Order: sequence, then structure tokens, then C-alpha cells
Amino acid sequence: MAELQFREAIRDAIDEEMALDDGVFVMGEEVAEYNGAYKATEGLLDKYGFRRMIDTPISELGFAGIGVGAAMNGLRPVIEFMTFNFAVLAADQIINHASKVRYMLGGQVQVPIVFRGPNGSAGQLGATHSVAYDSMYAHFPGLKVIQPSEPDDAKGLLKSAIRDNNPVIFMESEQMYGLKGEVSEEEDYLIPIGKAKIKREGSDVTVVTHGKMYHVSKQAAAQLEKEGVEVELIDLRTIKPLDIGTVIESVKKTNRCVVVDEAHPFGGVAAEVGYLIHRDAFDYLDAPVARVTLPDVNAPFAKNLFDIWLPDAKNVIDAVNTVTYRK
Amino acid sequence: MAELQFREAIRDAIDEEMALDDGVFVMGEEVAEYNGAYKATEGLLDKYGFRRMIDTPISELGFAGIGVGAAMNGLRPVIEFMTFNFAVLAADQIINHASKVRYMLGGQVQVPIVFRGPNGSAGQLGATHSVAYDSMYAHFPGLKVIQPSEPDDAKGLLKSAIRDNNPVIFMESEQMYGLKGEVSEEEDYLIPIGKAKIKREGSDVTVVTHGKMYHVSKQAAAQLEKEGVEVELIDLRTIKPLDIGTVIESVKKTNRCVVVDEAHPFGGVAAEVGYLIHRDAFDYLDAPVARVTLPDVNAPFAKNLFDIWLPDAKNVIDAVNTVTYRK
Amino acid sequence: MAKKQDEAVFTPIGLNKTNGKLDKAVELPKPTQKSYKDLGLTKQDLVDMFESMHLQRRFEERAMQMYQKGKFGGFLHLYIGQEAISTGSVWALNDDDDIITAYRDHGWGLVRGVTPEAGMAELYGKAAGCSKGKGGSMHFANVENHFWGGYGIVGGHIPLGSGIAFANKYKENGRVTACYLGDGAVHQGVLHETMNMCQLWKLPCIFVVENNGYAMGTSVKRHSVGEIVDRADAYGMKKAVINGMDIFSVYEKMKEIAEEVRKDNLPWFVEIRTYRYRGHSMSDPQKYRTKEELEEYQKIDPIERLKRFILENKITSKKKIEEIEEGIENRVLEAIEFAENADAPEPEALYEDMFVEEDAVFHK
Amino acid sequence: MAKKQDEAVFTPIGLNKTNGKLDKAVELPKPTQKSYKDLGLTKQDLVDMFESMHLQRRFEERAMQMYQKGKFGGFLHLYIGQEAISTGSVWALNDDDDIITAYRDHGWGLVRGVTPEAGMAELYGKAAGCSKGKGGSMHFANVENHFWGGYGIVGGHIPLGSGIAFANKYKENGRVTACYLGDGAVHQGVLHETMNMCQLWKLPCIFVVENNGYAMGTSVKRHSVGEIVDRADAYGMKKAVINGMDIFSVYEKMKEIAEEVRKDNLPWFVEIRTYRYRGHSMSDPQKYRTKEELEEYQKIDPIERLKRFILENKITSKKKIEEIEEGIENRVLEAIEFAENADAPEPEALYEDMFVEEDAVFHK
Ligand SMILES: Cc1ncc(C[n+]2csc(CCOP(=O)(O)OP(=O)(O)O)c2C)c(N)n1
Ligand SMILES: Cc1ncc(C[n+]2csc(CCOP(=O)(O)OP(=O)(O)O)c2C)c(N)n1
Ligand SMILES: [Mg+2]
Ligand SMILES: [Mg+2]
Repeated sequence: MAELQFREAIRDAIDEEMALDDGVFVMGEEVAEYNGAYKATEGLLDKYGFRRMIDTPISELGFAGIGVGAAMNGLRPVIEFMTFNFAVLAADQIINHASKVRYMLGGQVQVPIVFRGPNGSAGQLGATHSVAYDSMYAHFPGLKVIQPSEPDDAKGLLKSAIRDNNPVIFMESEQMYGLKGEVSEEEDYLIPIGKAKIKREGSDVTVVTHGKMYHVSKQAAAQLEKEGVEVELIDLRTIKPLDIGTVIESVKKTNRCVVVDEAHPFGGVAAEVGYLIHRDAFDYLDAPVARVTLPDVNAPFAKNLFDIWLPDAKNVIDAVNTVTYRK
Repeated sequence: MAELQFREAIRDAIDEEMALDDGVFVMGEEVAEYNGAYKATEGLLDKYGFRRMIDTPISELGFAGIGVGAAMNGLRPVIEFMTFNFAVLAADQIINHASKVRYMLGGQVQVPIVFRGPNGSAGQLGATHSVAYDSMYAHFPGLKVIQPSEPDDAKGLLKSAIRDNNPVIFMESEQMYGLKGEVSEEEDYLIPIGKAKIKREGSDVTVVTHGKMYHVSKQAAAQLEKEGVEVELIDLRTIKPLDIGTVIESVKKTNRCVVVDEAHPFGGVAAEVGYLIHRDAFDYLDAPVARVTLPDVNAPFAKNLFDIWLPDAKNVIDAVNTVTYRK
Repeated sequence: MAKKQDEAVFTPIGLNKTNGKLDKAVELPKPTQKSYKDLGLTKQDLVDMFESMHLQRRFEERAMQMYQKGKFGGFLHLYIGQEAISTGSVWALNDDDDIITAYRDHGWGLVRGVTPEAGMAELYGKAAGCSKGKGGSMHFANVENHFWGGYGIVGGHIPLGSGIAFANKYKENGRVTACYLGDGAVHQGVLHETMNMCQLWKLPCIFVVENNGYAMGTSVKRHSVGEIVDRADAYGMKKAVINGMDIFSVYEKMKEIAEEVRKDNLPWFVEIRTYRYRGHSMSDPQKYRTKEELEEYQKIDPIERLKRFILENKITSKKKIEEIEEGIENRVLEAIEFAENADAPEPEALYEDMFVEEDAVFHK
Repeated sequence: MAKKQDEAVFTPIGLNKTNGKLDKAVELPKPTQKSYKDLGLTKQDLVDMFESMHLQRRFEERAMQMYQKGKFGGFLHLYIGQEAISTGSVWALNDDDDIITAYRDHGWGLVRGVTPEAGMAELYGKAAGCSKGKGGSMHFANVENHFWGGYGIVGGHIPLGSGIAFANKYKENGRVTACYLGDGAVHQGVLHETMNMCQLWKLPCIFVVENNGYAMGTSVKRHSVGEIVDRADAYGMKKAVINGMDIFSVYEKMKEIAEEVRKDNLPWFVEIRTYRYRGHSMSDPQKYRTKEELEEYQKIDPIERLKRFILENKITSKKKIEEIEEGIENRVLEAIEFAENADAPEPEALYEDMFVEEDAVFHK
């Protein structure tokens, strides 16, 4: 195991896949000469040159579409969005093209493309730079959606994503790029897409989460442990396909569940997971599933408002207290 | 009461609001000289002229944004998208601008705009012309989302939407434009946004639905009535703000619920409503809430596949049978 | 409410409100003066071109009849009147040059190897369709033959075309991509984004606007300012305007351009002027144009024009032409019969072609 | 893996890989030769302009210090070096002409009536901020004074600007809208869509590109083909290039253009060339440009240039200038003190300004 930053794990995954397959290339704003707005592609220009590391103009729709076309024609693009907030401009290429073209041409093409970049909030960046888009993409058929929480998962899942023959949305977090963690040194380390991971076993309550909220939930679990509550902590890692099986199994054991999600409530991952648990483990539940999400308001700039806005460990603990009828 | 087609109800609502307020204008592809791709704006050019009825180029992002800017500067635009599938190109203006600008400027502006047009599928139009986007817009704070099922609601709600000082998404259906129904002739007929409507009372099971799926559900309810099952049928009418109160009250009475939604399952309206019922009426439920949605695949063209793909009355009846443990 | 006399006007006023006094939708440039031999075409080429164009025409005329009889559903956008563009282009390009277009795609499919049977079956939504009945009229494709298909989101396929060109340059395989779009699609922002990148990155891509006078019911002059071809000037891109009612002109210029692109990797922006004979789709009452305008273009119909040329110049006999016409007639009728009798997709096909893996998991 | 010698290159190669041998980021056109009097400016105007520019500069220099001390969070994009554009434009436009810009907006706020206190409080996220602390650095606004704010989605405000112009024409109120955008924003498709509509519909809108040489770490030559101002040619739009380091040039041309737009409602596309002294935001190591390049522009700093002009031409005394400088220094320090001591928004503010109604319902 090597200790790596999240951004290094991302970089290594891309690097390894580029070394293995000449068809893999990286395209996006500031990815090459600037080494990535968040340095996730540092050193790759030096190593792979201008053919495979491509700085784009600020034309999200255009370069996303060029990526889809290149994927149809045999390449394996890794498209970086500086953040997924800007990918909204490219939504037509992701939702109407990448996810549909294979189907509507009756399987004549495949679209092995990865769209990656940070998702969700990153401190006081205001309303237009703070939104989590994972559930939006998960809503539409034809896309796989991944959002890991730790460097090891990031590496193994990104390598799988690049090697996948379907369009994959791979989401990171500005605030996690510096996060360090042990990363497997196994050669060609691949983690299968679509498998949740039980990060902590516990018998009292299941907490389901992913991405940055994993760390918030982990903090809450540590605090709850001190109070004698054993949390079973599940990191979904992949949102689509959703590994609801692992969640249901856990809930059948704990009979209580909280879903923690850095998105707005309406139709977010917490809604979907919450609904499915009720549907599939109805008779096992001792309390309705609680969700911890953002409120239904835009991201405010002011620090004090932002801190209220973003879910924290206390919100998770409160929710656990509710479903366990502790307080 | 007058019997009107859905499209006539839409037209009348716009007409009345244009007559009342010189700031109301209509902009979109083919809205003026062509009288609307689906004739929802028929006759309005003759009545209001070229200043207020504006044909646009095929530039969804651009004209949506021009609408938002015009709304900020004191007008009340009614922006028609030929379908909401094409509005994906305008998502940045809807999600990043219309819904956020008031908040991020600390209330210095208001954005009284309506984005309207057909949503969801309309027969064999293929993968890129068949998607329901109501839950996607409902996910993001700052937007109101309406999707009526009958001409009367269409008129009363569209008038309210145009008069609302906030951005409103108003969704229709190509397949419903010809639908006839009684429409109130009350002067200045307004239906408040955010109120569901109980369309049929019943004690055995609650069926929650909206838009085109209301008609499918109604058919199912008629069939079930023959079989002795009394459905309480709720048309949400407005998706956001969601009138979950009316739903919860009904479920507390019937103890069983099916949500019928013309969207894909992950994080759709059915997921949200399903989750909320479990959360808020957990102790009243005799069975988990079932949902009837599209499968998680793109719209196919072939008629036989399309017919399997789109929810029908039989799917609703099956779901009712499941939650009532009838079969 | 009375209109003010001097009220502001935004969109230019169209036919309905100007008593039919409107500029012509499109002005055709002069056709080429070169002889077919100078263009490097053989007699057989001309006959083959005629056959191809005639097939496209009859295929669609018959498809229209079947549609009107309710034999199949969905949209049906006819290419009738524009066949010189598909045919001239395909003859000008190499067989492995890549082509992509919008939803008005039947002609493109047929000229790039979609058989009438596979095409008609696609319209009917049958498993034997060129896209397995999954796409329908808007999504004909024959990827094996480098026809990447028709796309229904106006402008959506523009960056796909450039992405195909990108991959060709990346692989240095010498293939040229021709990306066809409508005059209406010119106003999608993605064209601007893509043209800047194409020119800056030197992608071997030809953007071809099939300016047929209208985007649905809106004439070019009402949706577009200036001349479409001048969009090229913003990027210093090479440009050309071509008479799309004359197949020789299309062939000549597209061939020149493709060869130049193959050499220097610099993109082109080409406007081919033509005319859409039929309504936008089958439900269009066409009140936005005059009969006279339509007739003017029908007088210079590209298929009739080539046929006349062939006969006048004795390229082949009248009899041979009649044989071809009859052959096509039969072929199309057979295609209809084929499509009618072909099997609908199996129900399982609903879940096929979503993902590459056969054991893909679907959310329930 | 070794790179091939002749491998395909897409994006033009930048500084790092060319041993610093790069074209200059932007070439400045000649400044105006007219005297300030010929331009219709008074001595007091010049002094006021200097005061405004100096305030913008010092406000940002101090804000930077506070940011580095960790006094507030978020992004901080500095306008330093570009102040002649905001100031010259505002002097050229009527007070009720509308202005909208991107996130590099502090200067624009200050010159359009955001007080240093309200501006600094906004940076600090305080309730007394010009946007109530809800927007922060990227979303300064003073709508009362027709400054519609700064926007963070690159290019997103372009159609907003045209929409404001649309409403002005609709209301026939004679107001002109000036929409400022960066060189990087030029490549968002929405510019193309909006320019076509603006020209076709004759909207009283001036698109002004503040070409400061870079979009983040990418020089103009690496993200844009040809000359930016030529984007106008695609639509036959009137165009101009202005020296943005000289306030007289900005004033002269923007005034001329605004008056023309007011008369004929025809839009303009203007490129004002300038230079961004600081990094893109506070975290930018700036390896993509040379110190020499920066210094070259600092030598022709627009504020120093005006100050020198004022002193050399005895527009006012050195003493008066020093008084102004000192006054501004104090004003900015007071603004900082104000911001530090100002109240954070009440927690309830989280739910305010989402909807116009105070009793709006939120989804839970
Ligand atoms: C993004 C988008 N907006 C609107 C439509 C609806 N629509 C389909 S075709 C069309 C007109 C296109 O005209 P043009 O590009 O000139 O092509 P033509 O039909 O003349 O071949 C419109 C508006 C669409 N399919 N996609
Ligand atoms: C749609 C979008 N894409 C990317 C970004 C990230 N981003 C912020 S500023 C910027 C560069 C903009 O450069 P330019 O338009 O020249 O303005 P300048 O910073 O020079 O004032 C980028 C890429 C963004 N905010 N929005
Ligand atoms: Mg056309
Ligand atoms: Mg710049």
C-alpha cells in the first residue's frame, strides 16, 4: 500500500490506462499545460505529449460532443469538466447523445467515454458552483455514475471506468483532492463498478452515503460509537448501477437507516435509496428511513449560512437519534 | 363551463394574461407565424402582433437566456420549448441562472418567467424525443414545476404561472393537446400553484399521479372499480412545491399507495413521493408503496417495444394488486 | 388591444403578414460549367448516380404513402429535392470517408449502403431495420460503411462529426469527415464552439449546411442574419457556396474540398443551397411559403435534370433508364413487402443495446 | 512511452514547451489621438476618473491582503490592470444604460455605485454586502444603478445582457445595454446564438470582450483561432478594437458606439485589449506567462498613465492627487473595518431571496 492523495490516485489511474492503451486521451480546460485546474493530471503532458493531452477552449458542449464522436470512432476519451456545474452546458451531449446513441442506432456503435471532474460544493463558491449532479445523471438510462470517497476507490474505479465500454460519469470533489489514503499497489488494480462497500460494521443503524458525505458520516459514526451506538457505514461508491442489495442486507440486520447525501432533497440519491429500502425491506424497518440532505435552497456565499446549508456530523447524529428513537 | 381542447385552454390562458399585462410576451420556435408547432399559440400573432409574439431561431440556450434577462428587466416572458427534450440545451439558463440569480444577488431582481412546452413521450419518436424532465427540474431549488392533466387545470395553473413572480416550468404533452374537457368560464380563473387534486375518492388504495399518467391511472381505476377496488386517485398537478399533505392524508385513510409516473425510476417523482409517504405515514402503511414508471432504458422506436416501455393501465392494476395483496 | 403603428418588431416578418411578397428563400449560385468527363466521371457513374437518386426519391414517395396509410408511426422527414447533395457528396468522397447528418437521413442511408429493405424495415420498426427498429426514420445508420447516422436533436451531431474527425486525425488514417446540417441547425451554439476548435486544432472535417430555405416553418431570412456561409469568416475557415440542385456542382466542389482537407487537415464550411419540396414533416400545412416558390425549384429538379442530361447526351438509352426506373419501382415495393412481413423486435430487445455488456444491470 | 516526432498536435503549444518563445498575448491598437476636451471631458471628469480607477485598484489590493490573511473565503478574481475599461465605459454610457459582466466584477460594482463598504462586506459575506452576503466576490451587483451583476458561469450572462436589451427595446426606453465578457467566454456557444438573434432582431446591445490575454492559464492564441473581433463578421455586426490600457480610447469609442446604438438599435461587437496583472484567481501559480510580458503591460498601467497625464497637463495639482489617494486609502481601510464588524446574515436569511413571496414553501 502506498499513501497517496486523492488527486494522485486519479492521476495514476489515468496514467496507467494511457500507458496501456494508445486510444486513451484526456481533454478539458487546463488539463495539459496547466496540469489540471486541481492538478489531477499533473505530469501527464510531459509524459504523453500534445496528441493525448488536450487543452480546450471554454466550450463544454462542444468538447463533450467531440469526445462522444471520438469514442464512437474508436478512441477512449477521458473528458474533464472543471466542475460538474459547468457540465450543465454539456448536458445535451451527455443525456441526449452519449447515453442514447448506441441504443438508437441499434447497437452499431459503442461509446467508451469517461466524463470526470469535481461535483458538489467546495466551500463558499456561491450558488452556481456548488451543486451535486450525481442523481441527475443517475436518473437517465444509459449512464454509469461513480463518486468515490477515498483514494483507493478512486484509483480502482477510475481505471475500471476508463476501461468500461459505456459512458461513465466519474465524480470527485475539490475538497477531497488533497485527502490522503492508502492505495493498493497491486498491478492493474481494478474495482468493479456497481459495488457498495461496508466501511464499518455495526448492528444498531445503517448509514448509507457516498462521496464527500462519507467523511461527515464517518465522523458521526465515531461520535456515536462513544455514545454506544454502533453504526454500519456503507459507502455506495457507485450510484448507478446502484448496489441496493448490500444496503438491504444491512438494513435487514440493523432495522434502521439514515441516508446522507450532498444534494437537494427532491429526487436525490437519498430519495431513491430511501424509497428502495422501504420497498424492499419494509417488514424489517423499525423506523422510517431518515435522510440528511441539503435544504431546498441554493448555496449561499456567507460562511455562517453555508455552514448551516451543508450537512455536517451533527445532522447525521440527529437523524440517527431519530431513527433509533434515542432522543 | 365550456368544452375546450387542452391546447385551447393553454392558448386562452396566455391570451388573457397578454390582454391584462403588456409585459407578457411569447417567445419560441414557430410560436408566431406558424401558430405554434402544436398550435398552442394559434391566433395570438394576429391579436398581439410582432412585438409580443416572437419566432426564434433554433437557439434554445440563447432565447431561454434572453427570456431570463428580459424577466429581470421587468417583462414577463412565456418561453415555449418545442419539447422539453430540447430544453436540455437551455439547462444552464434554467438551472444556473433563472433559479439562482435572485438568490445570489441578494434579492435585487426577480425572474417572473414561464418555460413551457410538452414533456415526456409522444408515441414512437425515439430516444431523444421521449424523456420526462419534471423531476430533474424539481430537484433544483428555485423553480416551480407544474404538469397538469386536464384543460381546466391547464388554464387555471398557466394563468397563475404567468402571474407568478418566480420562474415556473410548465409542462404539457403533445398527446394531450387534443384532449377535450370542461373549462371554467369564471372570469380570471386562477388555480393556486402547489395544490394536488383528489380526482376520485376511494378507500382501498391511493393512486398518486400527474400529467399524461393521470389518464392511464383513471382507466385503471375504472377497471378496478369493476373488480370492487375503490381507488382514491390524486393528481399532483404541481410537482414543486409538492402537495405531499394531500397525499399523506389519503394514505392515512387507504393505507396503501401506488405512484404512477412517466419517468425513469431513479430519483423520479415516484421515488420522491414514495419516500415521503414512507417517511411521513410509516405507521399507516399496510404495504410498501409501489411505483409504476418507465423501465431504466431509453425510448425504443418499434411500436411493440414502445408499448412495453410506456406504463399502461395494466401496469397500474398489477401494482394495485400487489399493494392490496389481491393477487 | 389595438396594435400600435410603430411598435417594435423583433423577428423579420414572414409570408403571412406581407401578402406573399417575400424574398426567395435561397438564391442558387451558378452550376459548374465543366463537363462530366472533365470532372473525372464516367458514363456509368452518371447512370449510377441517377439510379441512386431515383431510388432515394421513390423510396421516400412510397414511404410517404405507407405512412399516410398508417402503416407505421413516428416522424417522417422527407429528403425529396435534396438528393443531389447526398449523391454528389458520396460520389465525391472516398468510401471510408465519414458522413453524419441530422434526422432527414433516408437518402443518406440509401446512398451509403442501407438497403431499401433495411431502410423500410427501420421505418416500420422491425428487427431487420438498419438500426434494428430501435431508431426509426430519424436514426438510419450504416456504421460499417462510415455512415454514422441521423440525429434528432438539431445541431447535436455537429460535435459528433468533429469528434469522428478528431479520432481520424489522432489515428492518422487519412479519412475525411463530412458533417451535414440544416440551415436551422446553424444557430445552435455548439456549431460555434466546434468550428473554433476544428479550425484551431486543424481537424479534417467539412461542415456542410444543406440550406433548403426553411427550418420547419421559418424561412432562412427569418431565422438567420446575413449569409450562412459567412459564419466561416469568424474563424478564418475556408468556405464555399454550392448549387445543390445540380449534382455535377456538388460532386466537383466536394471532391476538391475533400482532397484539400486530406492534404492539409484544415476544415471547410460549405453551404449547399437546395430546396425542401415537402413539408417539414408529415403534419406541416406549409402556409409559410407559396406554391410558386416550390414550383420554381421543382422545375430544376436535380433528378430530372440529370436524366435529361443523360438522355440528351446519349449517355445511355431511354430504354435503359426506363429499366432502371422500373427496377427501382420493384425494389421499393419489395422493400415494403419485406418490411410488412418482417418480424417486430423480440420483447427482450427492449433491454438490448443499452450497454455493451449483455449482462448489464438495470435499475428497478 | 516515447513520443513520436511527428505526432498529431491539436491545441497550439504554449509557453512551457516552447522555451518562452511565444507571441504576445494581445497586441494593443493605437490609443486615441484626441485631447480630452475634444472628447467632451472636463478637468473634473479626469480627476473623477482617476479617483474611481484608483479606488478600484486599492480596494482590490487590500481585499487581496485580507484574503491572504484568511479573513474571508471563496474565490477572488482581481480586475487589476483592466480598470480603464470599467471606468471609461461608465463615463461613456448614460447612467441608466445597463451593464452586466462576469465574475471579475469588483471594479464594475465600485464604478456603478457599490460603496467600498457594501463591496467589502460582500466579500466578507456580511448582511450589509451589496448582495446581502449571498453572492460574494463573483456576484457584486447594484441593480438600482443598472449594474446587473457579475456571473460565474462563463458566458452565462451573455444572453441575460441581450435579454435586458430586449426588454429595453420592448419598452422603447432608449437605454443601451453593454455586456462585458472575457476572451475565454467567446467560445461559449451561447455567444453565437445571442449574436445572431441580436443582429436579426436589432437589439440595442454592445458585446464587449475584455481580451486580457488569458482564460485562466490558457493564452488567447491557444484557445481562440483568428482575431476575436472578427467573430462579428459572421453576422455582419459592427465591430471595433480598442486599446484598453488608455481610458481616453475606451471613453471615446464606447461613447460613439453607445450613441449609434441608441439611434439605430443595431448591436456592436467590441474587443477591448487589456491585460490581467494578477493570476486568474488567488491560487494561480502563473507558469503560463513570463514576467517580462507582465512588466511590459505594467509599464503602460492605465492608472499611472492617467495620473501622469493629469500632472503633466496640470489638470489638478500633485497635492490634490495625493489627497485623493489618501482619501481612498482611508476609505478602503474604513470599508475593511466596516466589513469586519458588520453582522453576518441572520440564519433565516438562508431561506430568504429564493422566491419573491415571503411565505414560500420549501421541500423537505
Ligand atoms: C434542439 C432541437 N430544437 C428543436 C427541434 C425541433 N425541430 C426539429 S427539425 C427543426 C427544424 C430544423 O431545420 P433545418 O436545420 O433547416 O433542417 P431541415 O428540416 O430543413 O432539414 C426543428 C425546430 C429539435 N429537434 N431539436
Ligand atoms: C461554464 C464554465 N466553464 C468553466 C468555468 C471555470 N472558469 C472560470 S473563469 C475561467 C476563465 C475565463 O476566462 P476569460 O473569459 O478570459 O475571463 P477572465 O478570467 O480573463 O476575466 C474558467 C475556465 C466556469 N466558471 N464556467
Ligand atoms: Mg432547413
Ligand atoms: Mg481573459
